[in-house]
Amino acid sequence: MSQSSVTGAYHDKLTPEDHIEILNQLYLARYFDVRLSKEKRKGRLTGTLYSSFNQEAIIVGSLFGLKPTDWISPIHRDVPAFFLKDCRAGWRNEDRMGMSIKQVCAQVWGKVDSPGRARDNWSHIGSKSKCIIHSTSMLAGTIPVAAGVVYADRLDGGDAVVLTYNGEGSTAQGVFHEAINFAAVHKLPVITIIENNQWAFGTPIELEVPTKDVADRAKGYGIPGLIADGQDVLDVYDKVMQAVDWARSGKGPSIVECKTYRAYGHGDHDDDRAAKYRSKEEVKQGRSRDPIRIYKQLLVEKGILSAKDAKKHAAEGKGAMEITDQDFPPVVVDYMTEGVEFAIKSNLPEPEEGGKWVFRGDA
Amino acid sequence: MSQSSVTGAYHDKLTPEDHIEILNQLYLARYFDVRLSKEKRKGRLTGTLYSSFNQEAIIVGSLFGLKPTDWISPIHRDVPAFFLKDCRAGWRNEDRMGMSIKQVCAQVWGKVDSPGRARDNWSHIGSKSKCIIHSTSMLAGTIPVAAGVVYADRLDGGDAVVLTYNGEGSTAQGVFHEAINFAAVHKLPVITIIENNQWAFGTPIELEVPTKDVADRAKGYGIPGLIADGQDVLDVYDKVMQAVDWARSGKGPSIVECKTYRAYGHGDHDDDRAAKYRSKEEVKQGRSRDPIRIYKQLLVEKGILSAKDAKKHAAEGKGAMEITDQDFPPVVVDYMTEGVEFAIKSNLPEPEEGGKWVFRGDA
Amino acid sequence: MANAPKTAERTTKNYLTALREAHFEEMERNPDMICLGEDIGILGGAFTITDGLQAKYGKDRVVDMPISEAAIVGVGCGAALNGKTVVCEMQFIDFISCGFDQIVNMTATYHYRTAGEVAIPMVIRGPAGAYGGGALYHSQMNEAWFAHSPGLKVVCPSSPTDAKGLLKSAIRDPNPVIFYEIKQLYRDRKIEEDLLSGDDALVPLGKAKVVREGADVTLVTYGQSVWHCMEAAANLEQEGYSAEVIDIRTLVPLDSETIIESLRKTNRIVAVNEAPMTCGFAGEILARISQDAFELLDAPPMRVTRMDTPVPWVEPLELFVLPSPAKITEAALRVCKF
Amino acid sequence: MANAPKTAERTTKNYLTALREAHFEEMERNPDMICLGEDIGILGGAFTITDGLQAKYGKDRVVDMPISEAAIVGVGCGAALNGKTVVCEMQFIDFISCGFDQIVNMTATYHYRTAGEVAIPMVIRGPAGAYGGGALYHSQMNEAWFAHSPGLKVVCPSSPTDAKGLLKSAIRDPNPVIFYEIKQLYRDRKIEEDLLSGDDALVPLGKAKVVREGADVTLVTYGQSVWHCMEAAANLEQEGYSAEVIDIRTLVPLDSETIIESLRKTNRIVAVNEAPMTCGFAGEILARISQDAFELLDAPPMRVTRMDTPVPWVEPLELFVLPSPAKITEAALRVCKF
Ligand SMILES: Cc1ncc(C[n+]2csc(CCOP(=O)(O)OP(=O)(O)O)c2C)c(N)n1
Ligand SMILES: Cc1ncc(C[n+]2csc(CCOP(=O)(O)OP(=O)(O)O)c2C)c(N)n1
Ligand SMILES: [Mg+2]
Ligand SMILES: [Mg+2]
Repeated sequence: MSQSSVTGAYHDKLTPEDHIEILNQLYLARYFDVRLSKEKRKGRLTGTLYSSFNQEAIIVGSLFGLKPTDWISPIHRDVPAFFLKDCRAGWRNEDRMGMSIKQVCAQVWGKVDSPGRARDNWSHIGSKSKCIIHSTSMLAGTIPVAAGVVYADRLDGGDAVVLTYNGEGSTAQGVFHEAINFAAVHKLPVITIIENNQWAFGTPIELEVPTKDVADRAKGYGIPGLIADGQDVLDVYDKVMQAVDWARSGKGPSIVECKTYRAYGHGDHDDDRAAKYRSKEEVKQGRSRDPIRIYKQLLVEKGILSAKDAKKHAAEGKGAMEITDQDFPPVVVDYMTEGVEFAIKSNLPEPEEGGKWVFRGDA
Repeated sequence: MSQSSVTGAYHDKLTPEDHIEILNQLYLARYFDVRLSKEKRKGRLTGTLYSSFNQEAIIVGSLFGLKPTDWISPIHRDVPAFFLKDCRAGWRNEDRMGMSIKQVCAQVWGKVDSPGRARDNWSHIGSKSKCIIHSTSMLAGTIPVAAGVVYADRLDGGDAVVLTYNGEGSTAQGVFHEAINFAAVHKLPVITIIENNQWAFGTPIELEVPTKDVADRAKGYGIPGLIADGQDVLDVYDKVMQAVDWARSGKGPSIVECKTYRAYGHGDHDDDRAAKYRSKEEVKQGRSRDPIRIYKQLLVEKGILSAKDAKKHAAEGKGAMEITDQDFPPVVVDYMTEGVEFAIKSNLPEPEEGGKWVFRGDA
Repeated sequence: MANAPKTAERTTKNYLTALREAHFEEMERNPDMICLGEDIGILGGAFTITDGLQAKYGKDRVVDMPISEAAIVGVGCGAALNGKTVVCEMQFIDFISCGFDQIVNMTATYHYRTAGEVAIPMVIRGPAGAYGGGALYHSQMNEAWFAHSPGLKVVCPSSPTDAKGLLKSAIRDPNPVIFYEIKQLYRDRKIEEDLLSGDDALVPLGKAKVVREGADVTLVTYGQSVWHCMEAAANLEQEGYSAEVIDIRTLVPLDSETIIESLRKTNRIVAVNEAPMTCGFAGEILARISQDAFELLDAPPMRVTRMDTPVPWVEPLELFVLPSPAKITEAALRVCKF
Repeated sequence: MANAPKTAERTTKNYLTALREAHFEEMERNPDMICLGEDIGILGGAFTITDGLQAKYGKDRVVDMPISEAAIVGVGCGAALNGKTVVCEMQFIDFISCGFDQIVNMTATYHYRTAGEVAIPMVIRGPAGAYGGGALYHSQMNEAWFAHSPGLKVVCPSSPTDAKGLLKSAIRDPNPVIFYEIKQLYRDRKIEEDLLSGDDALVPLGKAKVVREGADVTLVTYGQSVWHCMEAAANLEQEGYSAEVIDIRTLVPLDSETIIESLRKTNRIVAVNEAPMTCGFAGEILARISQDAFELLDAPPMRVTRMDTPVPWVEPLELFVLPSPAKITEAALRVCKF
């Protein structure tokens, strides 16, 4: 029996092709994560990695129903969002409203072909033309910016919505409150996705959030606070699409809490310590509902995936280190590999670029 | 028939003497306000006045049930709170845990006998020994400080609670969220009084707060959000005491919204403009429920005040300019007059004081 | 600058009116311009600078914001990212501290970290300055925080003509600009001027102005202190010294050339700022001059600033810690007699 | 400073351990001391500085705060007002911008505006500095913002002995202190030292340190740049110039005397800071020296700083904008050859 809680609504309209695409996107998100860890272990990559392992359904499910011209602002744990945005338009389609895997890998490797020319690190990239907001490190800091983006869009007669991604811990920031309060007053199409993975670095949710559900924050603004099973890509899809339609129809902002669990350390530098501050049982439990397994079971039940095909690749239910390339469809491995090879070949920016672009109008 | 919504609870335990004291405190709060306007009109006083006219029941009702060692942090519209705190211990009692009218008037007049030696203006005074927190101008900025004060008190085994006063507009500040979130996580005895007078300077509540009731902000933290009739001193007293007992018993923070209406301009400099941005009808309606009249009616019904005595003084239902000293009990006029005369006689601080006290340990 | 001929036909205008005209003219010129701030719409601003602006351009373009400085800046940044030209008002520049992160880390760096992809045409403006009994939180000049934060231009006019012309230029500039208005000058009749309009009124950013010519000492400053320096120059005249007064007008980018040009004549400099001394902008001027124009200096470069204290409330305290014509005169005499 | 004899018995300790020892010793000494910060308890801090502190002193005294920098500072201020000695950790000093108003307007001014009634014994500390590929938001040195905000002391140690001794003194100081830890030095083995404990370990605030004696030029700085200056001094030696290196250690209050003392010998100065140039602390040093010690200068006072840019991420960009031993050497040679 499927563990999926979903029983209809938006996802009913998805075609079998959509479902296969979603499955492949889940594979791609996970492979991106696994591949980077391996590249780093091989010494081909430096810098901290913030894993979205076990949280892929949130990224894939939240993005799948967006219009190409909708905006997003991903944070440190959402790097796959940069290339998954508008992936439906064709992974290698240069014109789609998302980044290519090459661009994202060039950013991860800190090369000049990164959209940000490697001026700021990790997830701090974006693209105005692709409707992706560039974040800083300061958590929740992009929410007011997102509100401003759609405020301007609405003035211009647009109907774009914006999804901002935030961890549960980030909801304690003052600017989270100021931005959502403003969005609620003006009924702006700002959807705040909360990736509630129970931990903020080394601090458990009880010390960050006083309510059982983070979605309760919505009550303070009189806006919808939806709760999705973050391990169930279709439940995420349904809840986010409810919020999207609500927003696009002018009813205003909402918060969508996606309950999940952080599979590894806060960053890979924290893996060893995380193994101490979180009990084995807790981690085992938190990782027991693999979003890929749950989704494949559902597809088999729906008859969209044959039991045989379902077994072909088994990226689910294993740790990042046990997984091999064989556990992923070739399309996924190939696409990511293109990105990696491109990034490694790409050059570092010229030193002089460090002095450029402080002001528009300068060199 | 009394307009009081109150039907029992905490205020039942108040003695007839308490009721007369409360009435006199209401008179005192109003007289302070009226007298300052007149002093200013006479040219005996400079600087902006932020009137609490028509909002006196919130200050008197919220303070009346506190222990002397409880803390408060008043803002610009709560100046009477500085001397009303622990007034029950005797207005002229030097040892009571509140400021004397002389000290407060010395501050209003900017004289060296102010508790802050006239270094910062208007309501930005306090007293550690009297358990009054010194605020800055930055709205909501004292809420985290208040949380820290009671956090320290609890560490030391104390049972103090703290009341912070804020306008409805100030609840949009980020630090409001950060502080109450922290207080809720740690179940700290922080009571946030919201003086909802419908306007934030020239901005109506609909543009500041997305919910009908400001008390709804509490739902975001899973804490009680009480609503009091801000024109009814006993209703304020009851709701605040509910929050105080809740807090003192370790159950945590709460928000008490007191619904009222700003009788005049934001400050006296705004009186003329306020008459333009607010309709006559609205103002008339907003001032129709005079807290002094409502309370006197109740006391007459209770037989605590004779109809004759009730008529003796008529500070209610008039504008600040129509009211004369005869509309107040002599005890009130005399006490305030002492403060005014003292303040006018008090000296300005020496210029050199401007360079002092940047650091502890300096001159 | 305040000596335009007063005739029946011509009417001079004050600094506040100049700022209001800049708002109306730029809103008219650029349909993508919006204004965000507390009480700027229905009320027309705490000081009436935006009086009538919402009535004319509507609620969507002139927005009464909640009391949320971080959101005012952040929302403005997002709107600018998405094609708008944004003017954010801080009701008093002192409250800019509540939106600090959104300014220095989000807005200021946007063009840099996107390698020039995204410009943020935004002005953050508000009433600033002491000498009015505004106390700690209604008196600040905190321009040095922002001069030290790369990616921000910093401007501070001292006359109606510059207030209008620099604000218009700041609004048209593709970069974020922190714009300091001297509230004590808002309604100062002594400095009223006839104002130009449209493009004729533009005053370029990054150009200092010699407001008084002199040969013995150069007084360099901006804002309210310009008038204190003019008074000091008059005092110095009595003492037989002729002071040149330079209003830098734009702190970032700084027009050092004009200062150095002046030093070729005077070989003496006193820099003045109203803000605290340590790491203030007067110190920045001294540092640049002593490094780049060392050989031009015949006397120690000096600064006159607020003491390293907050701005206290009542007049005797306030004047004790702040620069004054007398203090500037005294410093100038010291370098002149050196 | 890093040349303590290494023998079997004696074990040298790094900068990070020094900071940890300061925490444990002061927590033990003062039962009213508490620590507030993100991930400082259960985790023991992002860099393990508070490792074991909560286990020993409990959840109430070592508090894992929500991600709320304004509340961390504001709650700390309130606790200090009510009798506690408070150490607030910013997980990276860059995030201090999110608590800015509570620092500069609430905490820094408390003693001043209460005419000395209320002191706020509080330290706000955190990892700072570039040269590690931390990019815009994990590399900042933003000390000038606070040096310019009256009521705050500002400290930045460059060695384990100073890290421990200055932190202990900062914790005991009755005033708010912003304490910059150089994260690139946390585990630098080259600078390990033997550490004293208890009161013997105290290093007073407000006293600069001559870390290298020289006769031809004075290099004045703090933090990571101290080591760059030492390297530059070695380079200068090759060129036949002897450089004196001064680590000011405390920016506010500044020990100008030690700098001027040195200038009496060298008559030449180069000031260095890692932060942007404009209104940075190196500029403050030049301003003070050129005003107060003008006659001692035989060459232009120079500064070497970060360009007026954010700190970019990848190494070639980062090193391009930051000070380096080579850039300091070059500047020093120019003043020596002037
Ligand atoms: C304003 C701010 N404070 C502190 C940090 C340091 N920091 C980075 S990630 C993190 C934990 C975030 O937890 P959460 O929001 O739950 O997201 P998660 O990492 O769990 O996905 C912290 C404290 C920061 N980046 N920004
Ligand atoms: C952080 C901050 N922003 C702006 C202001 C300017 N200001 C002072 S009072 C006020 C309106 C406050 O309205 P409300 O909170 O409803 O209190 P009320 O005056 O109505 O009692 C504003 C905007 C301020 N003091 N602090
Ligand atoms: Mg989390
Ligand atoms: Mg109000």
